[in-house]
Amino acid sequence: MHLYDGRIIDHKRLNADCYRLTVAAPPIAQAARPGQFLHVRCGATYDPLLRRPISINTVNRKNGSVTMLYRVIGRGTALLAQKKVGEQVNVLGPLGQPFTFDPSYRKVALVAGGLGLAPLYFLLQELNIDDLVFFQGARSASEILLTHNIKQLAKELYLATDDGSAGFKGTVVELFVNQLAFQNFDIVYAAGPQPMLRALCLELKRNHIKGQVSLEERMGCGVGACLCCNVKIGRGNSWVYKRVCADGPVFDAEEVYWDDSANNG
Amino acid sequence: MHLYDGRIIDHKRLNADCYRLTVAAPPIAQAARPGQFLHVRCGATYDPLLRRPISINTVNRKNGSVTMLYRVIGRGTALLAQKKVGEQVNVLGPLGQPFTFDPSYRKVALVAGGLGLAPLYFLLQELNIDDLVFFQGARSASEILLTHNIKQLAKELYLATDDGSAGFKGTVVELFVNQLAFQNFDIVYAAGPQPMLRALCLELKRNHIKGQVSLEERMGCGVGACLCCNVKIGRGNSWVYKRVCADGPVFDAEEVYWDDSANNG
Amino acid sequence: MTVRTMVDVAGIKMKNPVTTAAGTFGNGEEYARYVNIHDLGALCVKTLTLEPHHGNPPPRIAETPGGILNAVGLQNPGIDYFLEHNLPWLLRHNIPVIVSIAGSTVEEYALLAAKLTPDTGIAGVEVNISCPNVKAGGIAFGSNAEMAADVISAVRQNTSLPVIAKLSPNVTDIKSIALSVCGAGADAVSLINTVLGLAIDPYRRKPVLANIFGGLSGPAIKPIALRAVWQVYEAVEVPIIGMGGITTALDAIEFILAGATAVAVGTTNFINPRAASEIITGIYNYLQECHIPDIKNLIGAAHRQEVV
Amino acid sequence: MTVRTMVDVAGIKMKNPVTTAAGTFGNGEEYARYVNIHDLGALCVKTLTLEPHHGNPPPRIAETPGGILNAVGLQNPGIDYFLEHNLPWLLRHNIPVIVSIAGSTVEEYALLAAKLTPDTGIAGVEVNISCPNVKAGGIAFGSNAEMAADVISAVRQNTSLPVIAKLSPNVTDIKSIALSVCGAGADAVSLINTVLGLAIDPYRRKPVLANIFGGLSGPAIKPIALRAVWQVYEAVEVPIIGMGGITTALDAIEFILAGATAVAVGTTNFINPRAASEIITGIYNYLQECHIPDIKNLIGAAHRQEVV
Ligand SMILES: Cc1cc2nc3c(=O)[nH]c(=O)nc-3n(C[C@H](O)[C@H](O)[C@H](O)COP(=O)(O)OP(=O)(O)OC[C@H]3O[C@@H](n4cnc5c(N)ncnc54)[C@H](O)[C@@H]3O)c2cc1C
Ligand SMILES: Cc1cc2nc3c(=O)[nH]c(=O)nc-3n(C[C@H](O)[C@H](O)[C@H](O)COP(=O)(O)OP(=O)(O)OC[C@H]3O[C@@H](n4cnc5c(N)ncnc54)[C@H](O)[C@@H]3O)c2cc1C
Ligand SMILES: Cc1cc2nc3c(=O)[nH]c(=O)nc-3n(C[C@H](O)[C@H](O)[C@H](O)COP(=O)(O)O)c2cc1C
Ligand SMILES: Cc1cc2nc3c(=O)[nH]c(=O)nc-3n(C[C@H](O)[C@H](O)[C@H](O)COP(=O)(O)O)c2cc1C
Ligand code: FES
Ligand code: FES
Repeated sequence: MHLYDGRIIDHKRLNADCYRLTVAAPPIAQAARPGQFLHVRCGATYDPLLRRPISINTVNRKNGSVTMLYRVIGRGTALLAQKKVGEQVNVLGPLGQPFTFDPSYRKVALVAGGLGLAPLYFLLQELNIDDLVFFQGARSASEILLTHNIKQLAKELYLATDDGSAGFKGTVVELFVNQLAFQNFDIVYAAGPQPMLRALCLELKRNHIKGQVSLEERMGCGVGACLCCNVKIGRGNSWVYKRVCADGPVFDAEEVYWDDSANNG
Repeated sequence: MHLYDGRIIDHKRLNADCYRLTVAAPPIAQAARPGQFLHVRCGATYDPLLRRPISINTVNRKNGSVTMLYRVIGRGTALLAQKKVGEQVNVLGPLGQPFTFDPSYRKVALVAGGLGLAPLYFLLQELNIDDLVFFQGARSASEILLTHNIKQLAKELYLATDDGSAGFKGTVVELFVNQLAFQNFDIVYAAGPQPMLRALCLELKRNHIKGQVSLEERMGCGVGACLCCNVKIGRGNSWVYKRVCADGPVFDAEEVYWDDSANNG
Repeated sequence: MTVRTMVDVAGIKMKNPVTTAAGTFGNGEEYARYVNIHDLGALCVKTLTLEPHHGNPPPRIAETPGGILNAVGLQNPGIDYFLEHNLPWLLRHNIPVIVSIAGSTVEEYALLAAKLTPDTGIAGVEVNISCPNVKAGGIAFGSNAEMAADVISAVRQNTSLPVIAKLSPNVTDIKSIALSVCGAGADAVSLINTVLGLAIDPYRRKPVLANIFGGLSGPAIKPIALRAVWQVYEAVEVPIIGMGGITTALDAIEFILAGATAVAVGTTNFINPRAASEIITGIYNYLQECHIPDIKNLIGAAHRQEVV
Repeated sequence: MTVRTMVDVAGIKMKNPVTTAAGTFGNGEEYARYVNIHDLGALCVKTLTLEPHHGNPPPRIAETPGGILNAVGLQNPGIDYFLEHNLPWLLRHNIPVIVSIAGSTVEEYALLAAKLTPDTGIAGVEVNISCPNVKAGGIAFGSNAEMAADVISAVRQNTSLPVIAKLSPNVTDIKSIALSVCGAGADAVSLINTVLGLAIDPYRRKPVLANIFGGLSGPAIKPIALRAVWQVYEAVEVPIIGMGGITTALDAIEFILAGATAVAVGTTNFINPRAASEIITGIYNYLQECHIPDIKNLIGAAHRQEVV
């Protein structure tokens, strides 16, 4: 973990509200593993006060840079979007537990909802496995990103959009479930909005498929000290609070305890 | 008075901590009178929260621009200094009561301490009078500004620096008082730090010379509503609180009531 | 979709829920070129006392993170001067004018209230009880439930106008103060007044304000104000005017959801003189965008939803 | 010029006046790679209870202007776990360790205190009295002078370590609470704990925090904290640990000038994990720059200068 003032070496707007930001931060680029995130200082004043957690989308270990993909949601990301190449941005990381891989896995699915794409693309790059299927979901075609890059690395890429403007019309989880009729996966890695992950975890459980999901929760410190980012993790009816920032963000799909569901028993 | 988002058309660092900022704001440029100021929004967030009062240094009524000279003191001015040409800055103004001039005045002195220079230079430009002597004081030679421009408009320019690195070694008030032996002024206009204005007001009173001084006080609204910027104004032992932003910043030298002085009686 | 923004605060009919916070909008004249005064739901003036008051020596204001401390000290020309010189201009704008009053004894409050008759054209009286009670050794009236009630009864007995008690947040239990002033006849409550604070100049090594202490206002106190509105909404039946750090229409909506019937814009006027206008427009847009036909549907709505 | 930064808080010898605020620095391990733990003047751990506590459901944090609201809800593994698993690591760093405790009855406080003997290696006990008293219907111990005194007496009678009472700002008169806990045997006071606040999501139309209310901390509350320190300094003789929104060395100096003997860094750790270190260095530099030979010369110094 490093606290680093990185120079911005690239900053591009990708669509209406998504940006790709590349920062020179050699020690972080060296250490980063897929699934980990950076805690980013978006402004320089007390307003907004907190850092913002953003996943690592890829690293370039040769030139020592780290890339993030982010969507402008509120005041923090809006300030970040104003930063120009050459300016510095203070980042803390790499933070959290990465996705883990077992050499026995032969067939892998990656399921990305929205910018859940960001950490899964990094995982795709680092996984040296032939039989890998990538599922990408978005609201519409204009929000589908990195398809060219993904196609080079994945055996197959399936797209889903809410409005049907690209690929399957529906959610990426529906698309994934449809494929389960034809393909068996040893493990499924997923990231995306909470309702999507919840639906996916349910399907994985029903189909007895191993999974790892990257969760999001509002954070204070990002390093495990403040206990602000806790989520329920457990099996059956017993759970404990675990920290998304330090014990996660990646958790076993079967261990995520969904409060509003009868499916934890 | 206008609330205006002006585009920055020029922004230069003049010395270690002083900047000149020119903003396109035609309605303000038209209306501005010497001694008036702008209430400037230095950042875009709640931190810092308040606007900052900055005098109008000059206007260009043809291209509709307003120029300010400012020193970086704290967080507000530091943020302002980061703004780049082409960006916008929100200004409120012109605010306050300007210096006033009576056609019977034949011989005029302008006494500037530090960036008190800013409003007095505007006054110099607007006063159409031959016999005008400009006194400029600063900490050292590097902080003496606009001499070239002043020489073109004033009959004489006298300089004083605390360290003697340019002109007279001492305060601008001492320099001014020395000249009183040789010159009689119908009116003296002054702006600068409070101790300097206090010393000057004393001398003016002692020498029975009319004066107008531009005061500074911490402000809230800048428009006369909050009563945060009040100073004591009066004669003899009676005074009332008046608002620097709306009743001033320019006050008659003899009316400023200096708390810590026996010289109000 | 047309939406309704009208609210009624104890008989004060406001065409929208936005008023100005006492002491932050002068008597309206200073802001009249930025805000169409007649667009406001109501206008509350700077607190008036029986006699003119000089106020505190400068500096009277200090900036703090996300807020300001002020120690203006109730500088005002006295109620009589106001009624004669400032009120006529205000009344010309056809909006409810709320007059804020303060005394240093219960008797002063009573005398002030007696001057505020319906035929003055004034719509309501806001009673600022945050000032120190000189007879009780300088304890603020508003920090004690009994003293607060004494003041409100005295005002209640001396005017037939709607009486709004303005509560201070500098108390252990704002609900009990609210209950007490309502028991004494307050028709509405407004909250919060400023939070007691201090700033020190680390180089001059003394307080920044000549008065040492000041009142904290601005965005920094918004969570404190919202909490107070939420608590008081659960304690009393009367309408609440909510204030404290409101800068945007969404802030105003937060207050209304917490239980405020109307909101007041204070410190924000200093930063954006058009804020009150923009907030009025923003509330209207929010209602449309969210398909909410009447602002009244939102009052206290955050209490009624199950919190997941 | 060499300057002295050592302070003594009721027998706790700190080589500099900077400690960490309970609950904001974990047990130190999380921050050990950013701050040299042994450089700290002291370290205060997250509040411990008798039994393990789950804490509140998420969301537990909301950002507000210049601050945050938190409702962690005293999640902790229980005092016994701490003593066995976390304390040994802390003690290795040769700095005073302050242990924060909280109970929901006076008896729980007594039982907790009894476990904190000098031979544990702990330097002092901070008593968090901001939690609700279950027997008194959920009123926070710290909001009532008598209940606060009861807790402190119970702790005082059950441990020989220095006892620090941590005061809540959510009271009408913090001086009277301070006097009361000192009367009951507190050797020092620390202040302030968080300010009760609320945030509402204007689109989901309910509170942001699952717990509804949260505690406000960070720069926004600095003026409130400084005021509290100033008032308590004038009321009691015991040393004060000041906290609330400290982000820089100059902020720390403000607290010391207001009357604090030591200061704690809280929320700022989240924004700048190196903050505590930087503040320690900054205090040292300030003393040199201003030619002040000993930090003790500054304690309460802003009270002693004539305010012009
Ligand atoms: C481990 C992790 C990885 C993430 N990776 C990415 C990514 O790669 N790309 C991306 O665009 N977004 C990512 N997010 C979400 C991102 O953190 C939020 O979109 C961002 O914090 C919003 O900040 P804001 O100031 O724009 O929004 P505001 O709504 O103004 O933020 C207010 C507060 O809420 C918090 N917040 C708001 N939304 C979220 C959220 N979804 N998760 C956690 N905190 C939130 C903010 O951090 C801030 O404290 C990630 C979140 C987590 C926890
Ligand atoms: C009528 C008027 C005209 C001015 N004209 C100029 C000018 O032309 N050029 C220039 O450089 N400066 C001018 N000043 C001073 C300028 O306003 C301050 O230097 C500036 O506000 C400092 O802001 P800051 O954030 O950098 O400093 P900080 O010290 O961080 O400011 C903290 C707070 O104190 C206030 N403050 C600090 N110093 C002053 C001061 N001297 N007067 C009033 N408020 C102050 C700030 O506005 C802010 O509210 C003028 C002041 C007034 C009242
Ligand atoms: C400069 C200033 C002067 C104020 N004067 C008064 C006053 O005279 N009477 C009063 O009841 N409240 C007064 N207040 C308090 C405000 O009316 C309001 O309650 C408080 O500032 C919180 O709202 P805000 O955060 O939107 O400013 C004043 C506030 C400020 C900032
Ligand atoms: C996330 C968080 C958790 C906290 N937990 C505790 C706690 O367990 N016990 C306690 O006494 N104070 C706790 N506090 C309060 C702090 O110790 C401190 O009193 C307060 O935050 C003010 O300081 P600050 O503004 O520097 O954060 C907590 C504060 C935060 C932000
Ligand atoms: S954000 Fe602080 S523990 Fe996770
Ligand atoms: S700054 Fe508000 S009255 Fe002058």
